Amino acid sequence: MKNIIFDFEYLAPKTLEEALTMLSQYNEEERKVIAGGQSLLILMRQKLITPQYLIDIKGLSDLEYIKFDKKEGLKIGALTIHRAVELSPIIQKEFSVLSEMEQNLSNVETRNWGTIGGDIAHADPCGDPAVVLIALNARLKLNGPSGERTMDAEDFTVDFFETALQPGELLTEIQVPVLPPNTGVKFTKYNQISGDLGLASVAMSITLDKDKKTCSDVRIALGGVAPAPIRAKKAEDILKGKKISDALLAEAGQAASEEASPTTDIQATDEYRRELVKVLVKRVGVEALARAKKA
Amino acid sequence: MKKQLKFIVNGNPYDIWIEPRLLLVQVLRDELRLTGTHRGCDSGTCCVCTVNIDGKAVKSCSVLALQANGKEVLTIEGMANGPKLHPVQEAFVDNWAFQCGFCTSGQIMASNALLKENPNPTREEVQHAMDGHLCRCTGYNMINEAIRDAAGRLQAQKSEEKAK
Amino acid sequence: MANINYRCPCCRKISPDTHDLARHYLGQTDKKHKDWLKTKGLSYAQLITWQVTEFGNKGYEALAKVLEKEATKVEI
Amino acid sequence: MSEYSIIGKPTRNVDGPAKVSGEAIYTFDMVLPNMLYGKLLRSPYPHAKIISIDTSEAEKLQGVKAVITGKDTPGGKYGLWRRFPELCDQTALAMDKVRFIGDPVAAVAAVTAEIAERALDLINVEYEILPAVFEPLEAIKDDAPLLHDDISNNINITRHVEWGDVDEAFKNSDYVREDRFIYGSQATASTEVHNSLASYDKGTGRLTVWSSTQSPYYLQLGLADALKMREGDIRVIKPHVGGGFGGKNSTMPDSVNAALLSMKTGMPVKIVYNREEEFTCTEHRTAMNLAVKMGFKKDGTIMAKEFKLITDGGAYTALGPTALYLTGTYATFPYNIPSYRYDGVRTYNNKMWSTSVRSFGATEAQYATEIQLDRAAHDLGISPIEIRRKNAMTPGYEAPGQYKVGSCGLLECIDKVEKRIKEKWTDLSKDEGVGFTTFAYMCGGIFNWIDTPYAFSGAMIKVNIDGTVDLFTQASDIGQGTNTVNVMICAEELGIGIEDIRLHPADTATTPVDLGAWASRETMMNGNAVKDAARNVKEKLIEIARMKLGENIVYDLEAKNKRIYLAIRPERGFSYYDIVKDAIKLNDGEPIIGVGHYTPHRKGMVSPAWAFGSMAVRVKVDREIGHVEVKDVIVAHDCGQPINPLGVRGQVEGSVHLGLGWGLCEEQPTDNGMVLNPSFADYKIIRTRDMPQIELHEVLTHEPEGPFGAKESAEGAVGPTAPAIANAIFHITGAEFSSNTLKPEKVWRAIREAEEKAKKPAKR
Repeated sequence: MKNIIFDFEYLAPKTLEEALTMLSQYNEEERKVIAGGQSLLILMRQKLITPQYLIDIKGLSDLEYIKFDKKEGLKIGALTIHRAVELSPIIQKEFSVLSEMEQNLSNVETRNWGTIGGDIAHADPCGDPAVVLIALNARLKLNGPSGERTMDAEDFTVDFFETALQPGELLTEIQVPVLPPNTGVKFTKYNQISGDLGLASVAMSITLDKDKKTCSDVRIALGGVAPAPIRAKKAEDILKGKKISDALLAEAGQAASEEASPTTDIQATDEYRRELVKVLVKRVGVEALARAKKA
Repeated sequence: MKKQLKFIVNGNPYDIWIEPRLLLVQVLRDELRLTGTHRGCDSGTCCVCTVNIDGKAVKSCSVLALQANGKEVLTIEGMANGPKLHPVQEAFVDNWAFQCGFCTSGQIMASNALLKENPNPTREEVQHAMDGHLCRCTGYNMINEAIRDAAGRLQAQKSEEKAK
Repeated sequence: MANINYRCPCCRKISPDTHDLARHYLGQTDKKHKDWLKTKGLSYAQLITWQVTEFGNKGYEALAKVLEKEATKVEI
Repeated sequence: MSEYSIIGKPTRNVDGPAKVSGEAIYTFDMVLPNMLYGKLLRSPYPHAKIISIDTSEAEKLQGVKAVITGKDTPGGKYGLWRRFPELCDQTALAMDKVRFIGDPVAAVAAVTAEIAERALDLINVEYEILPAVFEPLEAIKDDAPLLHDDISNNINITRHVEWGDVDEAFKNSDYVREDRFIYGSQATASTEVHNSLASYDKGTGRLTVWSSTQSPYYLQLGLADALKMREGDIRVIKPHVGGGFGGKNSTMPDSVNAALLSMKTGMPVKIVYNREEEFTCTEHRTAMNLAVKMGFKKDGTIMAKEFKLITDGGAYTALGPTALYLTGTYATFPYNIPSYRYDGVRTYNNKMWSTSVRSFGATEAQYATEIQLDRAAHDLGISPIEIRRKNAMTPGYEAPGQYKVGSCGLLECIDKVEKRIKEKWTDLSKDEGVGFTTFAYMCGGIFNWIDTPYAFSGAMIKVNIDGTVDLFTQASDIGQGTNTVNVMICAEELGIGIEDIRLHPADTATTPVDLGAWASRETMMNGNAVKDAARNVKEKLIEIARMKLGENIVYDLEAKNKRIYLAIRPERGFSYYDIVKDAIKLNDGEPIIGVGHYTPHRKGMVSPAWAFGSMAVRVKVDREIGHVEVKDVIVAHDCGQPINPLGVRGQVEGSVHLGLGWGLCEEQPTDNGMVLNPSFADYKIIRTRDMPQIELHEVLTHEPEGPFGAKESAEGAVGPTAPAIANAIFHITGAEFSSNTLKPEKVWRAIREAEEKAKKPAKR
């Protein structure tokens, strides 16, 4: 069995400030931050990542929280474990799509230790939380040497396993605005094996106008079909301002599949992944619409 | 440089110094000689090494040992009550819920955590909770039945204790 | 009454008919057997490929035809 | 027939308490004092000449105790087809060249596994890269690069079987169809990786090896050949084994090199593979190209079958020829085939060698047979069930010169499943359908390629003064429940309780030879040996009881329920425990030892008995994305007399799981000889959420050759699973498949193709 066979210095800051100081002490190449480590430890075992300093922030309990307020919306500390997001009653009530996404994220063992912030910062294009958060129009709070800033979740992942984090910055909080009235959100991913990473995933948020007929706003996010999660803006444009029908959703699915830029690997071809996008957008749209009508 | 690890395993306090690179599973198996926890993969995708940390099922290959500092770890060796098997273990034997037995420790530890959260799970709930566990032998159905059988045994045990 | 048998041109195997001898022959993978085929303008690869990818006994039949001419006949 | 007191009753696994409490020791768990950790340096090239190996830097690393290369080994050649020396083509480490990515070239022993691994990076090997070949049909071409100097055209072995007048029968057929199939390989994916611990005794020159193996005996022989030692000087012990599935029959580099390193250092050495090595460098199911032709009468009666097979053998022989042989045999099961022609060839190429995975030969043959039968039935306008019923094997069936069937409950199995389909699956939606298949499986192989002079299986029993029994057998319980079966058989035959028996399994130094766990042979062969040994003891005890009852008694005595008594007057008899005491006392303290063995003589060429069954699956297809959901499975199974119904169910369920994997998601794609998915993240295995429920019906027959009438139950149900699914998809969507691993994309494409075909008018 593979173990980590190189030595490193282990640093366990007790506060965010301490962590940020440590981050600034070492350059990007020599240090690595570990939260739940569900992906990182595997990469270290495979010698793909070999830091000299490992900064363990898993113990920063200050960053482990779920807060909700009718005005400010939802705030999730970056070190909140997946399982807490999944089981949170307030999330189940106000943002059930997040809880549903978590239910099918890997397995319960991973969700019991892995953190939602770690997942997002790992920036796997197949990661589920980022896709849902983009559909939810979420923002991410980053803390760094020059203080704190926020950015759209949509802009956070820039390429395969690459983020917009600047040297010395840490992802600290996920902020999800309150859903506008008459909004329905749905997420789905497809793979042959339950609980596996998705070959393709789609999250869609549909907001209907007052009469619940016309689509006043829509956000469609795709996962696993580009170097980073993306928004299918052309597909959104097809639905925006229209009365959504099955035919229109099919058209949006077609547009989204053209916006995707999937690759071929041993699991599936790019052609099939596009087909998945086409079908999943249609299916997710039907459910998001039904939810919007019920909302 | 070695670091101090203080934690509780199966109710016993440990205070040891270890290399930071060690995974929890290495410390359990190699340092503490608790070899009942097995290992099946190098990718965190088989759940064979599952233990309980503070009552939750966690993969011991995907946790740095130092991250378990201050935690309570339960392994398969801590399940039985002296010479008496735990009801989950009994149910696994009675239902032929293992064959080669190599993934069994992980299956039982996950079942233990599941039944604490959900004392009376349905077939589907068990499937969902045990989904990460790779078993090459059984086809899973007999494990599922054992877990639900164990649920009944635990409830019976509880009501017995209450009656006392 | 004596029967006519055929001796493999490369080893001591004796078969009652050339078809059977061809079966034996293609079962041998050593250089000697293969090289003899070359001298008769046959390809071992071709014969085997016929036999295992096409229906019928095409490989055996092609070789049997040559063996009929080339193999030493033995009376038993 | 008298009621059994133990056989046929659901019985807890004798290894159960140890396995659920973490106390069961696997080789993986073993550590010996002063033990070193070994690692193998593997070739990065599929085919290359070794110019030089420089180990000096590695040797200098602190903590490294030994580094060995091919020239440090005795160079002994070994292989599983030991009867044919040219097929023993493996050595401990590469001698002059490497033949696949992963071929071991050097081995290191160090005080920790980490140091051993670091040392690997310090070994400098200079290679001269040779042209490589990967595809079977390319490999046999005259100008293909050769893997083994003395083997022309990379042809490992060929096989031809023929009976009846095939060409004439095709002429007389009303309907003939030809189909071609290509299969990929399947990993065994045991949860316990290959690992071995070797300890060389410097004083006696003897070697002890603990290994995760399916056959301690084969390993003992393989080590003897590789190390050029006497087999009796090598002791192989099989602790608990975390799964084998066909991948742990052969002698693998872990055990040979652990032994060599231990012999060099004088310290115990353990080698544990990692999961990547497990996926890339251990044995997997044989990939194949098949061509199948069948001729039928209008009413569906099979007239003739022709079967052509090329297998993708990889770099070495191992058990590969057996896969070739068995596929050709299983292509005739479980139907009456009046004329048959089979040609097969196994080819070498520059990939890891392929051999056996659970139900090898049967899975591959049945996929083609069962799919072809459904297509034929469809064209002939006969139901899938009817065409199978019409051609089903019956008791006493004989394939000329090949095999003979004893008991056979196939027709009963077909009836049972048909009845349950009608009762259970009454309202199928338009996306749902049923696939129906039948199957047969052997009860151990008769062919003696290992060339053993021993019985196929032996057993020994020692009876203690208090009547407790020590049972010694080399049968390999790798999870299938053989230990429990053997204890049950021993208890039944001796008329004692399971709690009276202590089992000592699978140690070549203390147990008589058994060939190991493959081809579902343990219940049939070791079960018979154990029964024979118990009978041997029983006869000794009955003799004493007869003496005590009086000289005039000529009636039969029985041993049952811990008593030995007159069969016609059960009240006249003695306690078993008293008789044991008397027997030892009366014989002046002579120990009571019983021995037994089983050797299948004159039982055909393949197997002494055959198990049968039929299966139906209810499948739902998502036509838009090609997702296949197997909702339900019904199996009727004739395993003769089930010894332990719990174990039988476990084996059938596990078989279905493996069959689902081969059929739906498991594959090992390669690129220039490199396996592309060597992890559980990328190699997809069915998890519990996607596992259907299985309704199992035992159809009871009595197999005269089996212990208490028992037959196989460990592998048969693998084979029918995948074709049942493919057939169901065919019935729902019209999609046809010529390969296994029906991943959603493949299904999606096949459905689109079928739709296109349906649109076009049929050409005549």
